[in-house]
Amino acid sequence: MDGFPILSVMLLVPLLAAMACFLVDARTARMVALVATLIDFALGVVLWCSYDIGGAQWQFVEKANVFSGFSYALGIDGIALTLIMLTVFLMPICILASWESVTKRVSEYMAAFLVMELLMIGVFAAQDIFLFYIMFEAGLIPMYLIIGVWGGDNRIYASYKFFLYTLLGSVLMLIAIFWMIQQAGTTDIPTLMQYDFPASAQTWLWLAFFASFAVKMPMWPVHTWLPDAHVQAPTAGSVILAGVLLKMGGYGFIRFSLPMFPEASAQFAWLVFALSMVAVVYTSLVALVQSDMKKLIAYSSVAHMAIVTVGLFAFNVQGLEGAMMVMLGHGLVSGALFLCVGVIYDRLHTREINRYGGLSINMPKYALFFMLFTMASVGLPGTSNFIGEFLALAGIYQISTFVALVCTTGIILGAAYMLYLYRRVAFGEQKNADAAAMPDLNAREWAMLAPIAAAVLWMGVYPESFLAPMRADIAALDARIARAAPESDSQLKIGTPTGKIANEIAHHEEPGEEGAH
Amino acid sequence: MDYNASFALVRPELLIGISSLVLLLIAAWGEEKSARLVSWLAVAVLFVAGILLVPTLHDGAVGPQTQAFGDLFRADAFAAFAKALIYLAAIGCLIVAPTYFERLRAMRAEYPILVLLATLGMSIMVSASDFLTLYVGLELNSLAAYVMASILRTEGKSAEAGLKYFVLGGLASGILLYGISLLYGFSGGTSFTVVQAALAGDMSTGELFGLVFVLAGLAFKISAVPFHMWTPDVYEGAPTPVTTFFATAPKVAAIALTARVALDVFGSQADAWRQIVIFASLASIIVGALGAIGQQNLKRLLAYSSINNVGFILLGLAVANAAGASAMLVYLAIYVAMSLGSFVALLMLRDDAGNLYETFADVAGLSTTRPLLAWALLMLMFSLAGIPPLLGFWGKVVVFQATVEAGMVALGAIAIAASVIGAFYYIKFVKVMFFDEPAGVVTGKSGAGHWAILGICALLISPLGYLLTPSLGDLADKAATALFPLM
Amino acid sequence: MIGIEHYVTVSAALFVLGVLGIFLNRKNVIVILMAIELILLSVNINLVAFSAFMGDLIGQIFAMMVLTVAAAEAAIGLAILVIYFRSRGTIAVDDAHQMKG
Amino acid sequence: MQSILFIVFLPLLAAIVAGLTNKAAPSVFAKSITTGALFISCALSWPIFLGFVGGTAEAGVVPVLTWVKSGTLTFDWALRVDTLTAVMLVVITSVSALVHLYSWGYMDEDPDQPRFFAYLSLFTFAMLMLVTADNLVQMFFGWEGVGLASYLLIGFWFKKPSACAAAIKAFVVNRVGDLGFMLGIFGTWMVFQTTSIPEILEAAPGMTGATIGFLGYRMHTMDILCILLFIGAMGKSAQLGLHTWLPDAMEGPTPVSALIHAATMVTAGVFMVCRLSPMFEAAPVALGLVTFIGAATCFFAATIGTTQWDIKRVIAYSTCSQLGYMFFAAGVGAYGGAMFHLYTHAFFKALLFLGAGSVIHAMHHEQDMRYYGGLRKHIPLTFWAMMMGTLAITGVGIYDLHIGFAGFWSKDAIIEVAYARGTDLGQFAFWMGVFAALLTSFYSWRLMFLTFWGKPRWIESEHIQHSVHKTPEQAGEDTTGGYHPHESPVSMLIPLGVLSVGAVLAGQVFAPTFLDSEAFWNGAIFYNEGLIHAMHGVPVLVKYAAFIVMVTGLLGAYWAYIRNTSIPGKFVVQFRLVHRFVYNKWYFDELYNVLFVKPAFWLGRQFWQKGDVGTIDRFGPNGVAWVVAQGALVAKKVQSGYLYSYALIMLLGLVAAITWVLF
Amino acid sequence: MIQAIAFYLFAGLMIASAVMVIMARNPVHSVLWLILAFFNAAGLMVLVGAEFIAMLLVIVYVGAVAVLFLFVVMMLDIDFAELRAGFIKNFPLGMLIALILFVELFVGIVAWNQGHITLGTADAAAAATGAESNIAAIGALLYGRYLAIFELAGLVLLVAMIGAIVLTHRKRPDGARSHQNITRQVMRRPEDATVMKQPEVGKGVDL
Repeated sequence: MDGFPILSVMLLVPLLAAMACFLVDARTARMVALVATLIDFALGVVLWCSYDIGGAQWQFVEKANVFSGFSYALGIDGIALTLIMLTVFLMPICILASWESVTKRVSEYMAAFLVMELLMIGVFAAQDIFLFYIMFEAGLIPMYLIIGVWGGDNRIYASYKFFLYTLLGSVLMLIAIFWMIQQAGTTDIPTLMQYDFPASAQTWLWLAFFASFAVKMPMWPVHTWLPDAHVQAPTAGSVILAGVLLKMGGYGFIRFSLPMFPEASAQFAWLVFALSMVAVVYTSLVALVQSDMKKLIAYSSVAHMAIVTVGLFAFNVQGLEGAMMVMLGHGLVSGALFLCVGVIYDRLHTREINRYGGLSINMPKYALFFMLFTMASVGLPGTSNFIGEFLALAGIYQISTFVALVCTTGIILGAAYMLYLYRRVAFGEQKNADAAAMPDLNAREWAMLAPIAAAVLWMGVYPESFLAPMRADIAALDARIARAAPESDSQLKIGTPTGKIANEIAHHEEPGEEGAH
Repeated sequence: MDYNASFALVRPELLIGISSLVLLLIAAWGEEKSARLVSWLAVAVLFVAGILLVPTLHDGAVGPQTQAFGDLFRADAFAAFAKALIYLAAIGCLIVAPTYFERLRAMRAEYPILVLLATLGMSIMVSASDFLTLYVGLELNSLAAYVMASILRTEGKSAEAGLKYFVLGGLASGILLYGISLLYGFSGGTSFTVVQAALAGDMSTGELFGLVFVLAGLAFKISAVPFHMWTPDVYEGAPTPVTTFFATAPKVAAIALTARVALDVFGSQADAWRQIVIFASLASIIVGALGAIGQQNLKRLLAYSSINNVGFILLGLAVANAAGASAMLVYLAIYVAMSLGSFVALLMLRDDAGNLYETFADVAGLSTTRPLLAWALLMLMFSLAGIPPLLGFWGKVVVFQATVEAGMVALGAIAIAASVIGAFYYIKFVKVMFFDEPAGVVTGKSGAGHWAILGICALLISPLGYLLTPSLGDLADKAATALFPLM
Repeated sequence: MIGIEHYVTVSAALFVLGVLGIFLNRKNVIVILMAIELILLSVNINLVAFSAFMGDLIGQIFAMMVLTVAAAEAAIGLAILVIYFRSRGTIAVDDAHQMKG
Repeated sequence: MQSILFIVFLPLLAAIVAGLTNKAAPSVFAKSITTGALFISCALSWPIFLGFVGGTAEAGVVPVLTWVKSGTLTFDWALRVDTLTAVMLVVITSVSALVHLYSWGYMDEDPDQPRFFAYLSLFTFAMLMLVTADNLVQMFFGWEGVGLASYLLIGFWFKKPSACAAAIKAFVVNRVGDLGFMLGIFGTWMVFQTTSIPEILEAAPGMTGATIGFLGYRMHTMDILCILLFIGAMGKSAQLGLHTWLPDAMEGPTPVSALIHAATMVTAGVFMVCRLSPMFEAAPVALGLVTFIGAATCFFAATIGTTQWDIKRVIAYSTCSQLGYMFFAAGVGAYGGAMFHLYTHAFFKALLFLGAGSVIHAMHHEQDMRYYGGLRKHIPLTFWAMMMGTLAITGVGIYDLHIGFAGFWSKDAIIEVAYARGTDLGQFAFWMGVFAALLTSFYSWRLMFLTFWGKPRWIESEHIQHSVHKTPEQAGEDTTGGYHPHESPVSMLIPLGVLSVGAVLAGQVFAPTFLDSEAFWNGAIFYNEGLIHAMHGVPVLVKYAAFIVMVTGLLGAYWAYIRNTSIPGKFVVQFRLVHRFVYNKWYFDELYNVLFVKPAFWLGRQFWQKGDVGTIDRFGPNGVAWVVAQGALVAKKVQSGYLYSYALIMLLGLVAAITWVLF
Repeated sequence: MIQAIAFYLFAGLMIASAVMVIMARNPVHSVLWLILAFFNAAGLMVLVGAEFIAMLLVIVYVGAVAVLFLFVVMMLDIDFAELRAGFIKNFPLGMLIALILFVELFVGIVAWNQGHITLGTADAAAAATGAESNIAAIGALLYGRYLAIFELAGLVLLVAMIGAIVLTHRKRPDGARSHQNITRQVMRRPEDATVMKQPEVGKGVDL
């Protein structure tokens, strides 16, 4: 692979395909999009296979000074690799999901998605902070169109909210970026990651970045764009939104906030914790009372992403790796859940939970997949989300037992709202004749859901495949931020062992000794 | 005084001036029939004039050898950069004009000549190094502009636009002149060099007032808040090709002139005017954004948009250093491409009979009826909003970068947050074109000239435009250096 | 003795009057044009006075240019006024608000 | 040792095959493949167990696959086999195999049999993963896996709203326990830097003096860790507070109740405490809590059991109560006793459930004992099986002769050891245990008498009415309504028979091994030599206490339900408040409903409507939008179109600028 | 002394005229007041020795501009009485701001240094030499150093010309006056132009 600009090619393929889509009719556009995303996926697999675990931190580096003030610099580490894999994996599925449900302006739709893919890969692969920002922001345009043109009834409000909310979040980051470039004298992300900004400046730099990433994540209380956007977006849009776009926020934290401003990160860890704790409880409860499937899953995303943030700011390896795993797992699972919603939405054209019921009877295969993804979302061991949540919570437990306790309640509430959803959709009597007449999954839908199911289980049973590439990078990050790590509230103090067992039967023991400990 | 050397320095202006006289003769001879011919000849003249600028621009000409006619005129790289933009914008406006006026049976051969003379005025403005030159150039431009605004004399709106432009323009030039008179009196001359030297030390209140009056007069020209009030009305009322012209070339000229006056003449007293410029900048950003939100008329919307953009450009001015000036110029160049493209696109909103449409209701669902046009407009709108990867973003980047590098972080943060308000109406434009049901009125075809200009503008502001950023930045840097010869 | 101060004061007063004429007048555009002429006159007085008291001639050259431009401006202003009157049938300032908002 | 791989993974394989083919193949395919797999597992398990009984087997670990390596937090897939595992292996595989077989008959008419069998096998796999876990996280995997299977099986008849509700309740309440378990794992790992159970147990005694912060309080490290872990056990084993899901879980098919909610899954908590016994021994406070909760549950569940009419619910509360025995046995240090009771309980409780299932099967899915009566003659084989079970659970046996049914051996040992522990809590547990034994005897016999003795009261049952198409009026004197209960098919009777043998003999055969043999346990659990000695040395009256109360209970039941059937009614009238309190299960469900469920929904709605919509959106995006819109209106107004106002504003700007620079 | 009197006379009259320009009810009066203001301004200029500019002012303004104003005022034929209404509406605010402006200008420029203005040092190259007359000095400067500006001023006037013509010049509709078809006039016959009708009594003519 030496010298072959694989990352550029991965960017180029969707770009060319997007252009091609404009020139061809709807049927061909679908095929073009599918083929292009599959090619990108294949390239992604090649990328993954040729990624040298334990090798250089930044691999597949490309750099060209074709712009003023910044450069076209690409390169990935293990963290970016896994997220790129998530992207290229989900993209063909998104195209498939839109195969029949999108009938108007197909060419433009496919082009928008392909551009989206380009930008998402670009975000993760960018090694220049401007390039990153450009890719990061540019995603607003296709997503705005996807929601606005192909969205639901209230799409205008949702698309505006999405656009302006996230834009407002990220412009402040831009100002911070300027300052950093001026201070450090470079736009090179790896260099910036090693640069020690003065602690006083870190505070506001961190806040500026936080504004952007918190909205993107989204963290409570700047999460309200997400339910609207999700509900109104077409299925594939929701998948990409939940699957990849939200991860950009987490990626931002792990790539920028933590390594570049470790002190500020520690300083504001309480803020992140507080917001995350609120988010876990609050949004889970809100999810519980939703009657719109997509909204429910959207709120659940907020709760899950809160686990990511606590993991990230746990300042230890478990937290970081857990956060990454939650991001990957959530990307798959929430995407899959949106696909599940899409499957029945395509048939009945409603997201109203009460219109369904008893789908296990007429759609057993669907019910099986739905159950799998529900359980994965709940964080059942053996599925992808468990690994992440477990590690992230284990990480945060080391810092704060209280935060860990509150965030772990998420597993209870998560079970409650997800199972409640599942019960109302798949269980119970068949209330509506039209819902009862819906056919089970067809081959296309199988092809969408089965790969995700496989990936979810793979990630749950053998997460080593995903942990291994990022291990060194996480370790490096951990080493960098260790100096600022907040103090644990556990503070284990080893005393002298008593040498006794609890139920020792001593001859001279007084009754009632039990209570004296 | 070496006239030969001076003439060599003002070759573009000479060319334009003489050509305009010649073309006037042709127009007088050929009457209306010659209108198209005169238009194309004017385009050719401007093109050649633009080519004449290349050496200056390329060499980054600066210093005494750029001074012509004593010290009345300075043909340095900064002026050349602005002139290049002005000529290009004027060319664009000339190309789209005939179709527009012919439909109204109002095409006159004098129009291109007025454009030429206005361009000449702007040329002189940006090259001025004496307040006298400045004033005459400015008036040459303004007088031509007043006429152009009201050239559709039978239409009430056009006449009203001309009237408002004229009266407020007159007031503004009065203010400017009063300021110049004060500066003259208190510094002992009208030459920039003299005034600059006089201002270098302590400043008397007379000079201070002169400075404020001059800046206020110029603020009118660049339509910075609170001297912007004429802009929406004039933009709406003036014939669209004229509006296109107003939104591009004079804006460049006025901004370049303002930059020269503020940075060169008043450069040593930056602290005195910086606060005012900052206020004008933020106010322009906010008022431009707020004003645009309620608009139904697209020309009016773009007028507010130009006010908004001027706010960002003024940020670069507020920085008051070479980087800021360079950022202004880069922004200006990108702004010209965006603005030209947008107005040309508006000119393409026509039905089969050739009637033009210019409200939101008319462009509803444009993406289904005229997809290519709609996509071009989409790019332009997102670019104006400063969303990457379109080039409009880069303009904002350089400006904000300059702001932050100068330590004005809070200003940058406020301005950039305010820019989000502006995004609202740009995406509304996109929303109307893409999300709404087609209104179906825009059905007509457009000429190759329109497509060519729109295409070039769209290409420039597309991500491919980033490939130009090194050379654009380089040129802008050279130009900016001309304002700061000491650095 | 009459010094430059006096001239400047008179000029300032004239300037203010001109400005006042522009926005105090709501009904008649012609008077607005005349108010602009007043402003230019005040500038001219300033220029000439400065020129004379400083002993150089630039101010007077400048004043000439101002005069020239003022004449040109008056011509164009009145031309615009005429076509405005033709299309509207009035020169009332209040009526010139077809475009607003 | 490698056979453990087959034991564990065969059920999984069978579950996957059966589940994926589902209705594509005849249901007999799924049934055969799962049942076959389970019998093979069972057959492979017994040799292992007997090997440990005979002392020939060695504990060992079979590694399977890397799982997670994250810094110092690493855990792999590995199967650990030692005595404790072996005990659980035979319990699980045997009961599971029998339940599979039983389900052939019981579920014969159900259209979704492949799914059912797949779930059963999946459950078995998860349970096996739990008991073979070498580290806490794998245990948690099994823990959650059985939870999933339990959820699926409770909700098997998903059309019934009550079944769905029960399924969710089971899962969510278990999750509450899991919260504690997870935090316990985190804490354990943080303290010991490993999740490997053997390593933890080895290091545990060294931590007895250590303290740690938790939620801002400073506590003994081992206490807090064990309490957290025990919360997990409470959830899974339906201990007081987290027990509410278990009775509702009876919505599942009866074989499921037998397998999951009697014999295996619910005992996971006990298993866990025993597995981690060295850790708990280092945590006196936690053990005190275990004892207390166990004893309280034991008593509390038994009281409720005496008042319920649903045959399965009676047995369910009985299970709950018996689990209480196991816990307080563990709490006072008699882990062997706890495990022994678990072992015997598996047999007789599965037997009771399967017997109840047989009754229900015979009575056309009627579960209310008030509509039973006189079934002795109609389904004699079932009657005898139930009788064996009842004799076992009530602990019939004679101490001096060293003879008795299974329950006699294990339960009496627990009661004795609680007394022998000699602490206040031990005393409390002892009295609770004795009293619960009385109630156990009473409700067990009540069940027997109501079901098998007396006159048929079948016609009152709606199920029967449906079957015979008669109303009670039409039936007149004939209280059977002309309904003829039929004995269950052979596939159901065989498990009953096998389990009956177990119920009768398990105690007799294995008591010495489980209770007294340190060699047998071989370090798999904490063996408290002194305690066993003390147990054998308790006063005679203590030894007979259980027997006496057993007889008392029997007599009481006989008196109230055979001799003078009006007594229960009178009792209810007399002690209306007490009865209502007990009959309504101490109002736990209502309490939780008021405390948690309703507030959760209320809060959710509040957060959504008042929080997200009413506050965040209103003052956030929409508020900003409103402000901007107002600003736009102002801007529009200012742009009045009038020349003079424009000029005025320009002048204002000028004056403002001048003023600014002047001052 | 006489100089002071003259100054105050001219200045006072000029200010008063200016006030009347903007206050006069009739625009014709305004124009006349404007002319008076210009005359007085010219007087002021003469006082400081700028006689050429003063003459120019009179010639250009009074001779051309003011007359142009008068011409337009007359031509437009407007009912001026009606146009005066509403004058007073903005008066207080306008006056206040104007007053502030004046006070600031006065204070800032004139009164800042105890009423003494320090002028800049004159540009030596443009300094008036005592030997020449004012006109000669201006001429030398205008055709020498400021030649380019002078030429430009020509262009400004050209623009004004073009502008005025473009805006106001109207082509007469065909046949209004210039297109006289003599042949047609000559060929016209009475038969084509007149119709004989003989209406019955009591009935109208059907045209």
